[in-house]
Amino acid sequence: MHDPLPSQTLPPSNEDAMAVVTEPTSEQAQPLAKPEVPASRARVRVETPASPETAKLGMDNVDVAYGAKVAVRGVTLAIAANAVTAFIGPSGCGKSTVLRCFNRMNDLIPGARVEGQVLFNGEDVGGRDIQPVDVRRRIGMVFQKPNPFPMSIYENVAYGPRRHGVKDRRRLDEIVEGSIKRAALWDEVKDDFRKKSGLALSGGQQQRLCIARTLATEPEVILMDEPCSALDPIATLKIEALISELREAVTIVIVTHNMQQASRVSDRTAFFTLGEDRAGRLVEIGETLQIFTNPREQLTEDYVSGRFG
Amino acid sequence: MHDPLPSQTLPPSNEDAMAVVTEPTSEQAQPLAKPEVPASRARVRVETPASPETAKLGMDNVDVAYGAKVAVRGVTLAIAANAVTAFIGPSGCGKSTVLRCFNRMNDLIPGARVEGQVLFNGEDVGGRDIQPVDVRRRIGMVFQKPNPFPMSIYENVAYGPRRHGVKDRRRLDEIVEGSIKRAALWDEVKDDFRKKSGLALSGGQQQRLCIARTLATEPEVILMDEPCSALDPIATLKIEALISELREAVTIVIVTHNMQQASRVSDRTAFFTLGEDRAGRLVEIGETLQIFTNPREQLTEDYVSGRFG
Amino acid sequence: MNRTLNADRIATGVLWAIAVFVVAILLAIILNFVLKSLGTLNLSFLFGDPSDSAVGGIGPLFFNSIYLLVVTLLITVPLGTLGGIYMAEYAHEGRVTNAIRFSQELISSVPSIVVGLFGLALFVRATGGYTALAGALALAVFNLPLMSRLAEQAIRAVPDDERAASLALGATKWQTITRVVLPIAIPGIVTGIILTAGRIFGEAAALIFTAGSSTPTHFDYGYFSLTDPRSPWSPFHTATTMSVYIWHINSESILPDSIRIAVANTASAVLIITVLVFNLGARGLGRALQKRVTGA
Amino acid sequence: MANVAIPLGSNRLERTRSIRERIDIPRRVTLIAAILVVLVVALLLAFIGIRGTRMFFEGGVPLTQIFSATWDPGADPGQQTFGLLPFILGTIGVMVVAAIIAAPLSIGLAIFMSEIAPDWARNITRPAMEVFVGIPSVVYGFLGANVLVDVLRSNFHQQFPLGYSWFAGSLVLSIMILPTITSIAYDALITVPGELRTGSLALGTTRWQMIRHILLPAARAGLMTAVILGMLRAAGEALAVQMVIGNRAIVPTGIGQPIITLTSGITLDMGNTTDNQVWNMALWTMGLILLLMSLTFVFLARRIGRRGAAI
Amino acid sequence: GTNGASQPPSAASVAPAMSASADTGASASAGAGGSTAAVTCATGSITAAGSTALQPLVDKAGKDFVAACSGAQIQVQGGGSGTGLTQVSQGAVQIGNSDVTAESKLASPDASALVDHVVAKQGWVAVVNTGVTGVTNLTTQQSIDIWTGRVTNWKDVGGPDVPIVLVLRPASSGTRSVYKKIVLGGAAEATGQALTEDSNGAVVTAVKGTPGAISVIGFAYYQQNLGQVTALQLDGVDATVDNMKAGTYKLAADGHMYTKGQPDGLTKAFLDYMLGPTVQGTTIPSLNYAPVK
Ligand SMILES: Nc1ncnc2c1ncn2[C@@H]1O[C@H](COP(=O)(O)OP(=O)(O)OP(=O)(O)O)[C@@H](O)[C@H]1O
Ligand SMILES: Nc1ncnc2c1ncn2[C@@H]1O[C@H](COP(=O)(O)OP(=O)(O)OP(=O)(O)O)[C@@H](O)[C@H]1O
Ligand SMILES: [Mg+2]
Ligand SMILES: [Mg+2]
Repeated sequence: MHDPLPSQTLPPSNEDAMAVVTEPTSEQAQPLAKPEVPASRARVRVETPASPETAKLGMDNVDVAYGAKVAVRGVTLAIAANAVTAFIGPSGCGKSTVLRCFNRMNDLIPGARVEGQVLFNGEDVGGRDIQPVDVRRRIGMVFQKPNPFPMSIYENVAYGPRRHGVKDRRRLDEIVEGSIKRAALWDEVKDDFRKKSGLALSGGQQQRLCIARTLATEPEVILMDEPCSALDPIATLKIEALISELREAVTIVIVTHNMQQASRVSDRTAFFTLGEDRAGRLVEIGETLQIFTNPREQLTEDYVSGRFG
Repeated sequence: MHDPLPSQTLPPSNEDAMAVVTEPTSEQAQPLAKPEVPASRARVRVETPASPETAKLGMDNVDVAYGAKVAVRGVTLAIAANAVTAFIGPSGCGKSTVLRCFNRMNDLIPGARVEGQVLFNGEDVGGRDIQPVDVRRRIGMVFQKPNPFPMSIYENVAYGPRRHGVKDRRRLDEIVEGSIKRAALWDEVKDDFRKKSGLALSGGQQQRLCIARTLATEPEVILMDEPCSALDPIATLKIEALISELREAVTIVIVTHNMQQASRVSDRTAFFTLGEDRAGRLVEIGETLQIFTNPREQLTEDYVSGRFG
Repeated sequence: MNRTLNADRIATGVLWAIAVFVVAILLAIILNFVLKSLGTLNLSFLFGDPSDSAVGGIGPLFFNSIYLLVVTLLITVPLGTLGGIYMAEYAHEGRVTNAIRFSQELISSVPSIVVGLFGLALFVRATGGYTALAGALALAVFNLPLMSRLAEQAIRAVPDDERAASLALGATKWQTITRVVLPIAIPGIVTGIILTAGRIFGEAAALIFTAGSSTPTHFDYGYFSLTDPRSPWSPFHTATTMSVYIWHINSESILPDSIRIAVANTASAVLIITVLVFNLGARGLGRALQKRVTGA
Repeated sequence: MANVAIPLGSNRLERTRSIRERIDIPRRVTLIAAILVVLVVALLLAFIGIRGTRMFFEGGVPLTQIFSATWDPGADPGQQTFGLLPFILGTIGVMVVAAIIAAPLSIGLAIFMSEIAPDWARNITRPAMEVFVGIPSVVYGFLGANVLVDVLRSNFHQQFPLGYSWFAGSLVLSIMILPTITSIAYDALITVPGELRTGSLALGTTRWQMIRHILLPAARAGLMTAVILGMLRAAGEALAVQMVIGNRAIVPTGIGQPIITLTSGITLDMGNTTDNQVWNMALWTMGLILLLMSLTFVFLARRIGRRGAAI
Repeated sequence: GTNGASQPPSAASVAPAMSASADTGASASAGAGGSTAAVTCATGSITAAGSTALQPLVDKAGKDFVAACSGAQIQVQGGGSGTGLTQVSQGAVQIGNSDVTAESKLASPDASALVDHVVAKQGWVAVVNTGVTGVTNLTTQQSIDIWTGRVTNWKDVGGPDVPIVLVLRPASSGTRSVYKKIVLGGAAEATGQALTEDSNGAVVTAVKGTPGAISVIGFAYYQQNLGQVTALQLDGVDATVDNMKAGTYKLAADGHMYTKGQPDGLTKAFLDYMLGPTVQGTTIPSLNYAPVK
């Protein structure tokens, strides 16, 4: 079996950088303003977490199996806080599977087994006493296919807060309006978001509604599984801009098939592939620029240069 | 509504090329040998069909709607014979829809309506009295998800010929063996292809089995809808090599999300996108090299340079 | 936070409780009969002839139940499957389809006694008396819609890319249905058939007026004839089934009370066990066929 | 074997030739098989329609009389009254109470099977439902008459002085329709797209919150259909109920008292009357009313079902 | 007894013919179910349907007959007197069994087309729940009071202080109409307080289980449920076959087997057998019916 550790990228050059960028938001404020200039974005330095324990999210030698089938093997990685990390790799290499580990969505798949440590703020989310419900509230998720609830836009966004006990009407209104605004959906729905059904929106709007819905529960992390792959170019650009905005406040992990998208929106990139044993594995993770310009592994090179996938 | 004709690329430089390459097979023999060298492949000159009527496949101002939703609008294009044409474009822009028009697979989708002329060897395949069965026998299709029948490999391949009345055992054996060989699957299954179930193969093998199955009916055209998107790197390369081989004998249209793949395997490329009316449209079609190096349209430029999608 | 978690725990608990409760009821019913019939349930009861003075057996009635089941299925399986094919492969939403669906739902809600009288007026006259055939026809009235529903579901369950693959090879729709879709659907259909057998087995009201409600004497299985009502193999022989027999002896038989109850309980146990066996058998068979079809 | 490209325009596409190809025979054959059910129903409707109206035409009973509360068909010709109200109300009463008992259990069970049960539990509950369906109503009837009635009478003598009662009938029925409602409700639940479930859970809601606020609303139509079709099955059940409700032809007022239903009305007298007696015609009228009830319910179910699909 | 009056002329004329055949029947004989019986055989297949009260008798006789005559097939169905009469007059079955005369159920043209064969006398007995102690006899008047709901507690007829629960047969049933005619003199039962049960079996179950319950069942069924329920005298007369034969026990009626027109072939042979010595002499008493000769 392939040993995961070498794929963990911890360049010494970055160690000191950690000190420098203690308040990432301030330094990264203005580049976010114009995300449509990919070059500048990808070049921003983010702290490279020293280890899974100290990172916002981390994995230590994680295997995931669905029944007999091992989907991913020996994944060890660290996700930087307040940064966008992209997962890339050919279909079936386990990107979604890894993503689902962080908020324990794999619990919902019968026969799915996760081994090894999955860490959130250094805590093992798989821990006996940990409430998945709590993990999921603090680690939100956006799916490939927009999945608004069959209710009004307002109810969609208010759903999370309500379930978490927010009753006060005014408070709810604030949350809903705020979230819709943060999701850059306000202008398009402000007139009728109380009546209009979430299903009546276009695909791109639905996806932003789903993001708004997630934001309403004020998560620290948002996991996105190919959030744009069902959207048209314009909608895609809107979401990408949105992602860069949110980056200030939340940690984002995004799975994408589109390498240009990865290079545009992400600070760091993790590349997965299918091993000979037909199980997914992490090849390497590092600064997006480095992954796309001088990756450590030949496989990465081949993939980002589109030799396969 | 957007007028499709400007997007139809007919560079005068190519008119005469038609004469040059009457017997493409001979000229393209050796480059096919090593398809992993994309550059050489894409540069091969193929006849640019003068018009949909004279092309192997053609469309004249075709609209497709699913119920109320118009999926693609005003598509006019011509597909060159004995060449590989790639369809690229963001998800949902109608690539598969257009593809399904050629072999009338859209007939199977309730509420799907095709307007305008879809031409095969200059004949309108949509004609009242045309038998879809015959169209489909002569225009094969390979799907995104490998879908072998739950029968032995042999039966999978023999299925088509049997349905078309081939009874003689020896003849069938010939066809099956020949097709499996052409699909570059022979060495892997020759020992047990009579007993082994098609489902017992790996994803890549299954996909090649599906290609073999299609070849067994000796189609003039093979339509492939993202044939590699569910496969691992190695399997992908195998299929790509296979495609280039087949190119000698059959006309191939391949839908792909992977632009590098398009540039590697195709002679010509068609770029689709979603119009403002949320219906798919053809932006332009031309020599792959030209599409990727100096496209006519800004949109194409943006897309191939990965600005969106 | 904790409130919602507790609510979740409680709800989950309640739902589990419901499930356990319902299954417990079933077990209680089954056990009730099995225990009550421990003394009498044996082979001689299963295959012996009924007696009007002792416990005797239910051989002919068991035979009749099976016989009626087979005849009914002979009628409904082909028709039902064809109907299912139409509904799954050809039907578009429209008046005809609606009418068919409507009829299917309506029939399954028509009181069986009414169907019995319907049969008495039509089938009994047509088949010349209280006959197995008349009974089977009455049962078919119920079973046919059920059958085509099952076939339809099994056929719909076949993934579309199997169809697409076949059609894309230039196979005709009918070829696709017969060569690809049906083989894959068959495990589902077979399972369904056997599961409906339970209902056929249990039906009484519709049979009292069609297949007859008399306690038959000894059956001479050696005598084979398809026309002579005296042959147990003939569709024209009077075929009182187990469930009708249970009804009969409980209401009008002059067996001594103790014997009557013993027979009724044991016959009921036999019925329920048969249904159970059918069920488990159906699942096993379904799985086996599935294996053979997918070959993997 | 390698087929070199065909020159353009050569070997043209096949055209439809014979009529055989144009009239799609398999389609027609299967259609006929499917239509058969409609024919049977039509026949049934005609049969019962004719028999069920003879009471008014041949029997000369005024239509309004069926809404009278007195059922006295045995009296000497002239004084007979054929009030069907006790039967109609009895049927409705028994079936509604049965639904009230069965619906929560069934829907709970359906939720359990679709959302909560681990595989092993599902592998028990689903066959269990089918066995339930397979148990003959006669068997339920005798259990009811020999066990349930006694239990009610001896343990709840105040409420059920005789045991034979409306409630006993409903209880027996509720067990009989439990599998029906459960399986339809289960189908309704599993057709709710999984994205909605994950969508809710990913927001950190508990499973029960998801079920209550997403699943049930989304499946509402299907669940209502399930209950209605369950009631339908209840309305049509004959033997089992007849054995435990006491068959007292009065307008029901309390679930503790014996009442009568359309089906038991039919089973009691059908065998002992001859089809030229107005009495017998009245029984067929009961059958017709039952059928009309079924019709309306099926209509209702389909209505709701369609509206549900629209959501 | 009561039958002479209600005999249709057609039936009267048949009677001698039957007795004659019954005598000649002695010629062919065969062993049947242990008891050796004289049987005139005929081949074919007939169905007798109808009265559930007669069914046990006809069923038994039918089986013995078939056992003796290999070529014969006799199906005996229940379904109720009404069904029997309807079926026979429609020609759907060869014999229609009935507890009551055809005239009481069929329109005159249909009825007169049928030929009545009175094959046995059947008796009914009032039974009560075993908890009703101290009551052994009911006079006709007491019966009327109870059935019409004028008396609603056993203590009023010398029993324990237990409310009376009437368990009726369906109004259309032979049992109930016979009882109504013979005992109640046509008075209407208090259906509003009663339970109604479909069959002898169900009635026994109900009476057995319900304190204070009273109902009426056929002799045969009572004999099979001795101890389950308590039988009552009627006007001081025990409910026995002998008393019924003697005519002192009045709650009895003829068992009719109707044919459409004069019987022939197997039908005739079987009816002859029914009226022959074996059935009248052995089978009928053994099943607690009374012979008609
Ligand atoms: N619910 C599941 N049950 C069983 N196997 C699964 C399930 N989900 C994923 N798998 C398997 O696990 C492996 C990884 O799947 P996963 O979806 O994580 O890959 P991916 O990289 O997200 O693919 P894609 O890019 O197509 O989304 C695949 O082989 C897949 O077949
Ligand atoms: N069977 C169908 N019924 C209804 N709408 C459909 C159907 N198939 C496709 N569409 C719609 O038609 C449009 C084009 O779909 P199509 O699958 O052709 O795009 P595509 O380019 O193939 O997308 P992808 O790259 O994801 O395969 C989309 O908006 C899609 O929603
Ligand atoms: Mg994924
Ligand atoms: Mg597609």
